[in-house]
Amino acid sequence: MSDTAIAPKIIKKFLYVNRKAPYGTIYALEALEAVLIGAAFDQDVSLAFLDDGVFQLTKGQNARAIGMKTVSPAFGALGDFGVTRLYVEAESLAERGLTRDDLMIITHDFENGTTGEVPSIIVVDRARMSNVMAEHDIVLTF
Amino acid sequence: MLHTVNASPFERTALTCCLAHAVNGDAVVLIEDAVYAVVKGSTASAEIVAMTEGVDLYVLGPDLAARGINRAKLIAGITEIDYAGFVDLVVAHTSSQAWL
Amino acid sequence: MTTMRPPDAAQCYDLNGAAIEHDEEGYLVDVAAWTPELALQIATTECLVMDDERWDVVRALRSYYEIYQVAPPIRVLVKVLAKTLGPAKGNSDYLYRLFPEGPAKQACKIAGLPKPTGCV
Amino acid sequence: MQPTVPAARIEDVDVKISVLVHAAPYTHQAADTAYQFILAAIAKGHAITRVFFYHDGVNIATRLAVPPADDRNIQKCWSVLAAEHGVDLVVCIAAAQRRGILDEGEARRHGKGDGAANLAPGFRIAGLGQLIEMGIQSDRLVVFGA
Amino acid sequence: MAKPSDYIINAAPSDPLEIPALKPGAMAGCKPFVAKPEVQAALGLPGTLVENWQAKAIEKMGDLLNSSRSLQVAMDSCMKCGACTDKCHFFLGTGDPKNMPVARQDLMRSVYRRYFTVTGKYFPWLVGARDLTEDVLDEWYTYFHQCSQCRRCSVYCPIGIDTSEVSMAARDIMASVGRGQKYSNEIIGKGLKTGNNLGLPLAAIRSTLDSLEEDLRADTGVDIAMPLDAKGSDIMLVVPSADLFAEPHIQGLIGYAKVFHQSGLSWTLSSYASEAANFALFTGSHDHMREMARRIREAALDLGVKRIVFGECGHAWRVAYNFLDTLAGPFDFLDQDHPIPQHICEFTHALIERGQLRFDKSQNDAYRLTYHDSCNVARGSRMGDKPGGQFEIPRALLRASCNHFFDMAPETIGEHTLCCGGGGGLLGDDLMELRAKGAQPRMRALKNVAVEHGVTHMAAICAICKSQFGSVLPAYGFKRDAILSVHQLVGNAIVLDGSIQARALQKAAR
Amino acid sequence: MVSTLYAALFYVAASVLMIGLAARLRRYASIPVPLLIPTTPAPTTRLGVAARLAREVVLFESLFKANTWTWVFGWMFHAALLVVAMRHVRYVTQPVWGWVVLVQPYGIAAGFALVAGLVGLWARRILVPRIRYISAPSDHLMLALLVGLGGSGLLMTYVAHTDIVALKGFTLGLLRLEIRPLPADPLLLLHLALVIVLMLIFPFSKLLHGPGLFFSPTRTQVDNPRQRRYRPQSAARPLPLGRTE
Repeated sequence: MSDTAIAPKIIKKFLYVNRKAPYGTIYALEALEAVLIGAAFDQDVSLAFLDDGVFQLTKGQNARAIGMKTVSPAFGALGDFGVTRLYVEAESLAERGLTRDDLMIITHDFENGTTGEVPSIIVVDRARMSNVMAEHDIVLTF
Repeated sequence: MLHTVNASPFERTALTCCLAHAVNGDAVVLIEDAVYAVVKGSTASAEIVAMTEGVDLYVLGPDLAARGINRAKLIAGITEIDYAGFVDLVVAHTSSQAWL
Repeated sequence: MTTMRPPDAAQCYDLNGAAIEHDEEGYLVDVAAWTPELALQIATTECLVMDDERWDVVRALRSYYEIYQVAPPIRVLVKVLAKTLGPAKGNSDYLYRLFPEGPAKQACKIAGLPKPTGCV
Repeated sequence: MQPTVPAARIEDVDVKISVLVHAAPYTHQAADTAYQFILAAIAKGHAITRVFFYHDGVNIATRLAVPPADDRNIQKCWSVLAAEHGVDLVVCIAAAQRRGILDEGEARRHGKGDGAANLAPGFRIAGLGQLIEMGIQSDRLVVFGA
Repeated sequence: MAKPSDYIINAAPSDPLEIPALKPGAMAGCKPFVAKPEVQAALGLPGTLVENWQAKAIEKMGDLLNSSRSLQVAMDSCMKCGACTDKCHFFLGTGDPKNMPVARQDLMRSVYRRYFTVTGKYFPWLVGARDLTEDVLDEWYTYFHQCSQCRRCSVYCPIGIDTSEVSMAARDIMASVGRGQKYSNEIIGKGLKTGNNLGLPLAAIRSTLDSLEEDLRADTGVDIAMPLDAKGSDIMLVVPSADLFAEPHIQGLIGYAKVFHQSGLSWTLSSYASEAANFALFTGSHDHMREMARRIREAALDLGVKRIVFGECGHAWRVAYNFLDTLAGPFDFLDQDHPIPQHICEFTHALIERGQLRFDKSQNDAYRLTYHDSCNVARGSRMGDKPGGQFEIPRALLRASCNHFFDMAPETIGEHTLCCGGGGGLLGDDLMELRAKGAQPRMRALKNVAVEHGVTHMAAICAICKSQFGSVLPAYGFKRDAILSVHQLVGNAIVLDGSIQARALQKAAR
Repeated sequence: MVSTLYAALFYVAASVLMIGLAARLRRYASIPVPLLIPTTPAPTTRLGVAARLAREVVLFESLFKANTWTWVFGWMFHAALLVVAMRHVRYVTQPVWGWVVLVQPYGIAAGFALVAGLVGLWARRILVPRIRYISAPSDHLMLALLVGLGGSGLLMTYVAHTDIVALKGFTLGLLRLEIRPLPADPLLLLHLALVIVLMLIFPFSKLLHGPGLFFSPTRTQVDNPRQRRYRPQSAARPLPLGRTE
């Protein structure tokens, strides 16, 4: 992409906040597109999932019957792009009757891909989520 | 951090979620349909009254005027701002987050 | 455009609840209905912000209209502005910068004057 | 209206601000709020690094909209903003393609025929990289959406 | 309202006459505002679509077929040879096949066949005959208002069918059943009421003229009068009201005044007949056309002038040259030793021929010029004694007053000239898309001479051309003020006796 | 039987052609031209207009300006048609006039040129999208009719000869209001039937473009309004002179 040629010196912390469920609206899909591009810029990229956004990560999604593309498998590839932190809010899961086990297993290679895989999903409580948000330079909401 | 909320609290949970995540020193600006939240005596206003100490709450005056919300109806402790004030708030906080 | 609204359906600006009729292109039907608040509203539809410089032009247009019951030729407007505001503001490029779609038409619309029609 | 300006905690006087717009014009107020916000920011002497249009926000960039005469013409307002203040208006290429917003190059590339291009003046179509870039280059990023 | 630049996408140098691919329906949505009841009423026309409008329209069509030979011949004689198909600038600019002249005529011809021919009555499918339905009326309204009546197609038709005659008839029919066009009808109404299209009252005209006199005195050091309603003058000048209002038109008026001043003849404008343009030519109403012409006759009688001279206005000149005598003659009270009426270009040209005007061409050295032949002058009138004088004389004026003159490609000038895209009553902002696209061939031709000869400006002698180009030039990468009046250039270069310029030249010579 | 039928048809067709055409021309002549509308630059004298019309009729001047290919095919067809028509004069003159004899060899070549011109025009009508767009079924049928005429004529010349002596007897008979036997060759009958159709539709179809040219004001008017007053019938209505306000 030609417009990626920018001054690479600055590295900012980008947080992509996902608060919407997949399929019903396009936000989840187009947010993911933006995440992948952001990662390609060598920026420090994290994702946050709260409220209905946690539904984006549930297991067993299959959108074939509604004629759409299933979004969730793409999260599995995030590790390859260096996106290794997917913060999920515990309260949001609980409110929706979900547990950590309902979520997909998403991992990334441990340093240089030598010794096995590390889970990417980090379940945090609400207070910690507030801190995560405050820690980032850019908060992009979709 | 500056939070913006733009949806009516009676339609969406954005305001509730936002307030749940706002911490001491944060500011929240209510814009567009979110300004309905600041009318005295509504169920939504209770939430606002109960919100974290140390969070400043602002409401966009032009959006109030457009919706015919009289200043007298505003719950106490809310600051009314115009677009210029909104800009100042954005500048005053190192980051902002929109609760859509 | 023409089919959407029958020609007899009035189109109006809403000024604090009062309906002020305008034509298909947004020009006031009744010149007397103009107020500065209305000018602000018309300027909004034109995507223009009414700063002092634009107000100067609108005022000049209205005072010419009050005398002659017609919009002034650009050349005359320019001359009036040059006399009152100085030569920097008395040229048509300046007017086109303020009113990109043509000072005669766009400024007249905001000033509440009828649209100059003909080969202009 | 006598708006109260918030307590001054403002360190910077001219800050670089960028704006992300997500929502469709007319359907949602976001495009209007963003526009008013930017006008106010410019009036205060801040620089607008870029405005990025994403999701349904790309629909703001069509030149084919013909709103009634007594309504604001949102597309035109943005075009004027670009012309008068040199604001960089970028429409996301992926989102635009989905929603049928094309510039001349895109129209030709996809064989949509002459005259199919509908990107309004002042806008340009570019990749999502421009969103990231504006995040990096600006001091503040504000999101307006639905 | 949209700007022309909203519509222009391709402005690269290219063949002005390049034939586009057919884009059926491309311009189907582009139609002008419909005249409101009060506008219609002022012209004695029904305000809204009348009951049994079909029958009324067909009846009106029958009347026109019985009173206009050109229409009857046009309806019968087209053999669909296709010669005209690539000649309309609106087709070249839009690709909409209904903008091919023959297809435009066919909108009416199909109805004519249905109601007025045996074949169409019994075998409509065979000859493409159609009932006059509301949809057909809508199509008429759309596409007969996408014809600028420039007559370019009539040059190439082997039978000499003139689409402008058909579109005038169609507009006349539509207006008569209550579907009038706002722009033209509003202007005609204003012209009939106030004497000019802009509705300028006497005081406003006088004040503008005063202001111009003041400027002229400052610029030249000479007192140049701008007389209005001066009885007993030698000449009555009739100008398009745009010459009293718009840029660059008003610059042309200044030029006329300088020429008259130097000629030594007395002249005047009339506040009663303060309009040369006759928009009734566009709507096809001979009654309205006659009424506007009558004002000119009355004014000339009233002011007791000996001659009538017309300012720079294309269709005004067509009406004046061809129709004035038929509509409002005889002009036996005027001086018969001069052409009746006379064009300002002819007047200036005659003075040049007699050596009565002195020019300092260097005054126009900032311009590298080309000339746009306006369609109604080129194909609907004449200047001078010989056919083609309408091409020679304006160019002679430009060559006399400018050092740098270059013509555009020969297939785009003279009798082949391309319409500016705003003629025929289409100059309203509601048709901006059409205007911007219709200007494309001319703009391409201009771009080519700009590249080849460094042309910077284009001169014209038509008020519509000047306004239209002022609007659309920026969309093609030119400056808004790249369009000039011919008499603006004449006026710039003319050296008036006793003027500051004359004294400076004298000093330089010594 | 066939002879009687064809003779009857010829009389009917000839009447329709003559009466129809005369009515049409009379109508054209009677419709006023309210204003002067020559397409300029135009001749300033009647003689000049005659020359302009002559150039249009003989050379198709305007069409030449418009489109080379249409002009080539159109002119070829019309010129050939003229020669072919001249050749056919031998069927109605006895003894055959001298110039008609001279024209005979050219007539045959013209027959080919005629069909070639028609095929060219038809090809354009089918292949050029602009012209395809403006074509109605009748436009194709008209070409089919003419190609049929030319083709059947050529076939009679080269493939299936007919008894031209008998044919001439028939045509001369028609002129004298006598019915003489017509050779019953299918090709000849077809050829004649097409001629009859052509005569019948001429006054009601676009074939009127021929006479139309002579009534087309843009080509027939003189550009002299400042030298001669133009007062058409329709302008006879008195002018509402005198100020109304």
